[in-house]
Amino acid sequence: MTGDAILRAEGITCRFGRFTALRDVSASFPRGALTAVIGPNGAGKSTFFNILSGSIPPTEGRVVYEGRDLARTPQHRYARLGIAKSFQITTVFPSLSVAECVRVACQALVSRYDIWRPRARLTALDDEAAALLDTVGLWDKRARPAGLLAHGEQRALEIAMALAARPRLLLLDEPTAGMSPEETRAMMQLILRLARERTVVLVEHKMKLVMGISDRVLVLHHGEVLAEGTPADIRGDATVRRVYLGQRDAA
Amino acid sequence: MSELGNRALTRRRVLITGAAAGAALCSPAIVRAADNDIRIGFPVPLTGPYGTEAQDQVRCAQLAVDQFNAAGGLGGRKAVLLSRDDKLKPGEAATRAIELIEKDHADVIVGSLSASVQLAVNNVCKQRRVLYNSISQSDQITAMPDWSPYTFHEALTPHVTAGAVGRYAFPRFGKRVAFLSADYAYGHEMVAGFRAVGAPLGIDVVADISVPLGTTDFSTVLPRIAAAKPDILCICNFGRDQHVSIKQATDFGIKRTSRIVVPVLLYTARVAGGATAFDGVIGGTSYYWGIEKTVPSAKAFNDRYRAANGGRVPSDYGALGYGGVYAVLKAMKEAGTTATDKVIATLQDLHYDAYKGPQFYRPCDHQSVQSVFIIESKSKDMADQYDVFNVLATDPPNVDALMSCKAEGHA
Amino acid sequence: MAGLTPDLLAMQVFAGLALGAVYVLMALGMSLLFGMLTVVNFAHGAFYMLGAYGAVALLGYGGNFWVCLFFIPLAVGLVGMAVERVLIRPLYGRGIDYPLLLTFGLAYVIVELVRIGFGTEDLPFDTPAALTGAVNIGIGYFPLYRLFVIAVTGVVLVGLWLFLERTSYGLIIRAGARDPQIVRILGIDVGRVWLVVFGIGTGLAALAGLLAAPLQGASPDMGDSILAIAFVVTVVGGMGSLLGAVLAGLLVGVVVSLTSLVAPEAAQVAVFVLMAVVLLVRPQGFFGRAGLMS
Amino acid sequence: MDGAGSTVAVHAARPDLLAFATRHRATLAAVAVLVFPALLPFKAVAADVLVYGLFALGFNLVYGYLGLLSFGHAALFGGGAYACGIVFTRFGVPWWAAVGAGVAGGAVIAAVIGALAIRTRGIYFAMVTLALAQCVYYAAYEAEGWTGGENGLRGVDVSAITLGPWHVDFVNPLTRVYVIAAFVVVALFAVSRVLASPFGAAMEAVRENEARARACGFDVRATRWLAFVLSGAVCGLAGALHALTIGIVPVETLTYTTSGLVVMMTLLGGMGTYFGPFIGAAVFLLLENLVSLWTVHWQLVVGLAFIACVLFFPRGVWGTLLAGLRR
Repeated sequence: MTGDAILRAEGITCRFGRFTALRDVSASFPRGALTAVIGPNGAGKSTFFNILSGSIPPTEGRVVYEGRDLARTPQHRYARLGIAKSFQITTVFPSLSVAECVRVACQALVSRYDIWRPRARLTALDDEAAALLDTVGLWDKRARPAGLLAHGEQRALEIAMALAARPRLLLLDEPTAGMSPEETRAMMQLILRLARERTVVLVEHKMKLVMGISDRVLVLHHGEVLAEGTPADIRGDATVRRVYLGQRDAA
Repeated sequence: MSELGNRALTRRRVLITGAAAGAALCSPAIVRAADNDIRIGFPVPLTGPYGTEAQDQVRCAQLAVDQFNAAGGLGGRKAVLLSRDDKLKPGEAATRAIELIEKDHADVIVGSLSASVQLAVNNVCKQRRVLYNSISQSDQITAMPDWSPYTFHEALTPHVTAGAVGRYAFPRFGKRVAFLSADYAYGHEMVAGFRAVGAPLGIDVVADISVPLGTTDFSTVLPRIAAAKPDILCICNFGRDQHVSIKQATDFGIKRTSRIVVPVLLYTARVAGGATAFDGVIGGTSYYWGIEKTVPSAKAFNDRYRAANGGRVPSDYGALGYGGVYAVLKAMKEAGTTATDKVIATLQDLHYDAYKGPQFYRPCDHQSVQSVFIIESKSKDMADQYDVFNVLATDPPNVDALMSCKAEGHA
Repeated sequence: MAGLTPDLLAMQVFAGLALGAVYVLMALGMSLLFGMLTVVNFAHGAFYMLGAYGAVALLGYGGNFWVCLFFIPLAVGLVGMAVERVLIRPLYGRGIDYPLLLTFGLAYVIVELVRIGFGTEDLPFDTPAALTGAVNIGIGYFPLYRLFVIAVTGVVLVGLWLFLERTSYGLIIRAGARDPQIVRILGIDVGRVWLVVFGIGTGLAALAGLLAAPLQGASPDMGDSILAIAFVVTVVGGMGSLLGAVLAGLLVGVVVSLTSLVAPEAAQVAVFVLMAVVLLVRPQGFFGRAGLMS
Repeated sequence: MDGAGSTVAVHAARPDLLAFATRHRATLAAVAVLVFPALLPFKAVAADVLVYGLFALGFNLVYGYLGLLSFGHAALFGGGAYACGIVFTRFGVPWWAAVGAGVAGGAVIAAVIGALAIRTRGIYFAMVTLALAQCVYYAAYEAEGWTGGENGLRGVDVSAITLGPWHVDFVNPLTRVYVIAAFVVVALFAVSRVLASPFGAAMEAVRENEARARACGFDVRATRWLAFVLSGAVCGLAGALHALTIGIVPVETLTYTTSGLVVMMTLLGGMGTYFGPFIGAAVFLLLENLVSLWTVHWQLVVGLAFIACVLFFPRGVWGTLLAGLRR
């Protein structure tokens, strides 16, 4: 399986001062699969996501993408390597229109420092943006300022912007956080569709949500890997149940 | 507690702040000139740290204008003073001067109160062939390449003032000399002036410290100066720098071992620094109202000023505003025209006694040759709040005291 | 040229610390306003100047220096509170630009009102009679008044420390300086805390100006040059950090003093070189939070 | 003539005059710049407005369009002025080459300051740029042989300019102001072009959300640096024109008050709007000049105007006007 992993985490340890967020976490993410990373609050999911997506460097260990160590890769190179992500906190370009947001995201692949030609002349970007807006169902709202969209729509927009990089690997950090049940269902459908064409890594707090759609599940607890396997394996895992049940009791 | 008058004044001021604020805003300073009036552009730093001097310059210049008009003007043509605020910034001054020449059609420009500003105004005037009479100190304005035939310099130069003070002080107070100067051309020129006159007198420079212009705390250099134990400390700066440095030097006990001398001892700096801090400080000046005891023209000028300004006396730099405008208007009257070439020719030969005794412009560089007064600040026996200096000596007008025409780069 | 003796070197360091004392007072207030209200107070220099002129006015009414020392910071602090309530309050939550522009305009207004009320000329300010003269401190003579300034700064520091550490108000302010969100979440009347903080900040500026008056007299634009230094000290120390303000203030004083020894012309620029170096190595200053106001 | 995000084809067109104005913002701004000096009796002030307007336009490139508050732009403006003045007075190059040197000077200083400061953000960026600009100021102050030190550089006197068959009198107020205006118009078109370019889109992305821009594949630091350099070129041009207008380069062009001035002008006009900086410069300078003719207490009036502006027109004069039109 590791031979066909698009992304591997090797012995990741991450410390903040005296606090250890992750301890020697290794995992591999198979190409073409939808892998969910789950765990209770404080398990280190977000830290793990930030390390996988290059936002923070690990204290020890390394992240390997398609056989390439990402340690020295600056963040802005990730998009061109085929890695895209959505953040836990929604990041769109609030005062640009929805269409402009996606268009500029598409533009990042083809033109970044051209200070002279009119950007309107890059007409291919319009078609590309239109297609992406169609995919996430925001075509009707294309003229609205992104900052005025509803929360769920902003998440969808963010995913459209991530897709603009034509990623082979899509990293999603709690994409349904703060969403209404309907919005959550729509988002899950979208993720499922996206996962058909590319590798998806999904960090999620709500265990139930991911069980139905994931190919594989990785459970983190207290900064360590607790379990790893198919949803069925995880569902049957006693330690996982204990951890999650304990959580639910506390909550 | 010598500044009681001042304090009382302050108290009254506090009471009328609000009223004054309104009144001050409602007093337009725009003077409209009629078509055939003689227009004198007068850019001075009405706001900023030298605002007090500048406003006094305007008062004095207006006095000269009024006097000229009262005497019939130039065949009936009246003179008007167009004063503008240059904010003590060369760029602002250049714009103001351009505006005065282009829009207000000034016949002549007089004014400015710092070396950099006068050089900026001079640059503007010389490019446009307009006569400029500068009333603040600089060695460079009378030297090439800044000087032009349109340039006149009514004020003293650092070379002359420092020379006069040096000639007075070095033989009397000792040969060990320390310099504390502000780090800009004017400061360096004053140090150079002292050194030039001191070298033949055999002075020994024990410290030469230059601090940034606008320094408000000298405590970091004064211990070093104290340690050098000079006989004379020459403080070569101007305005606020001067009274702050003298006060702090006094606080550090410099006066126990040394005499403090300054090339230009300012009336306003003395008032701001206080009698105690300035006690015994010796310096030069182009004018002090107290010379009226011996100089008749000064008496006449002071009286005219007192009459117009409620009994107050003119300040040193204020008086230069009078002298600068007086000379130009006198030349116009003698020439019978405002045509720049004729006025220049007349000024070159003009011998005048405006307010401080005889003066004339040296032909090669148009520098006004005039007397320098050596004064000492006192803290006792003061008749009133204006009586702050004793006049110790008068350095008479002397061409040899000036930097030579050749050294200035004139053919 | 006098040689560089150990005494002279010690004297330079001491002079630097004395100089830093006034910077500390300015920077403390500024850091509080920065850290807690995210107000970049361009009028801090104007409040400094108000301290000096307040004393000039009070002395004109027959007060003495010691009365001024107590009342003027209070009075100016009240002016500061009025300013906060009327002018600054509507701007909270609108980024750092607006308070910056407003206080810039406010500084113009305050300075000009003082010019109208007191005249444009610099006014004399006598050192209080009990504090005149210089005393031998072992390494040379040093003006008594400057020693007094150090002492007052020390007292203020201790007082401020006690206030911040030992009172519940202080606790809130400290928490707020670290993270304004927390205070809001805790449901405390942030408005009143901010009002008090503004009063303390401007009062400290006034105290600094009052203490500076016997050293340099009073002039309407005396706040201009110290404002730049206060910014530097605040930033070097780390915005919102009071300990940082103290250490950076003293450090800047010593840097100015030691630069004066070797290259006095560069004394001013040395401060900015120090800031550039510190920020390039440690972008949040000594004790600042990373990413603040970015 | 508004700026942010305007020329995107998929954008649903604004149906009115404003859309037209946005599309032709450079042309309209150019017309305004060309008409304005004719209306104003103060030609020297008009030239100042053009110069400072251009300076603010350059500053707005990083502040309004990139969200970077720089307190060191005096170094770019003054750097351009000195570069122009020094090559003109010391090497005797023709006036147009000196203007080119000014543009290059501003850009080079911006490249150096930008490379160092771009690592920091927020208020710290403001402070690093301030500190580095102070170092430039100090260097110019001390290099008296080249710059004239505190006295400033004198003798940047262009009396007549010849360009091919044309020969015009640069001392004549109206000609002078129109030569300046011609440069400003060129700069207006260039800046408009940059804003409408793909790089302009990258700047918007970086301003709007740094993390997302990076995730999209924009190198945030490189984008900022390039924008800073472009800003330096525009400000350098403004500085060079300033030097030619008044015939001197005063050292005050490099002081932090000059940096503060451009911030205030931009905020007054409306940050992030295309033409706002010009309006801000015009309002500021005209207010200051007219009021200072009327009373020595002009600072009181200007200060009160600032306060009123912040409280009642928080988007600046131009920004408020645009927002009103849009409603």
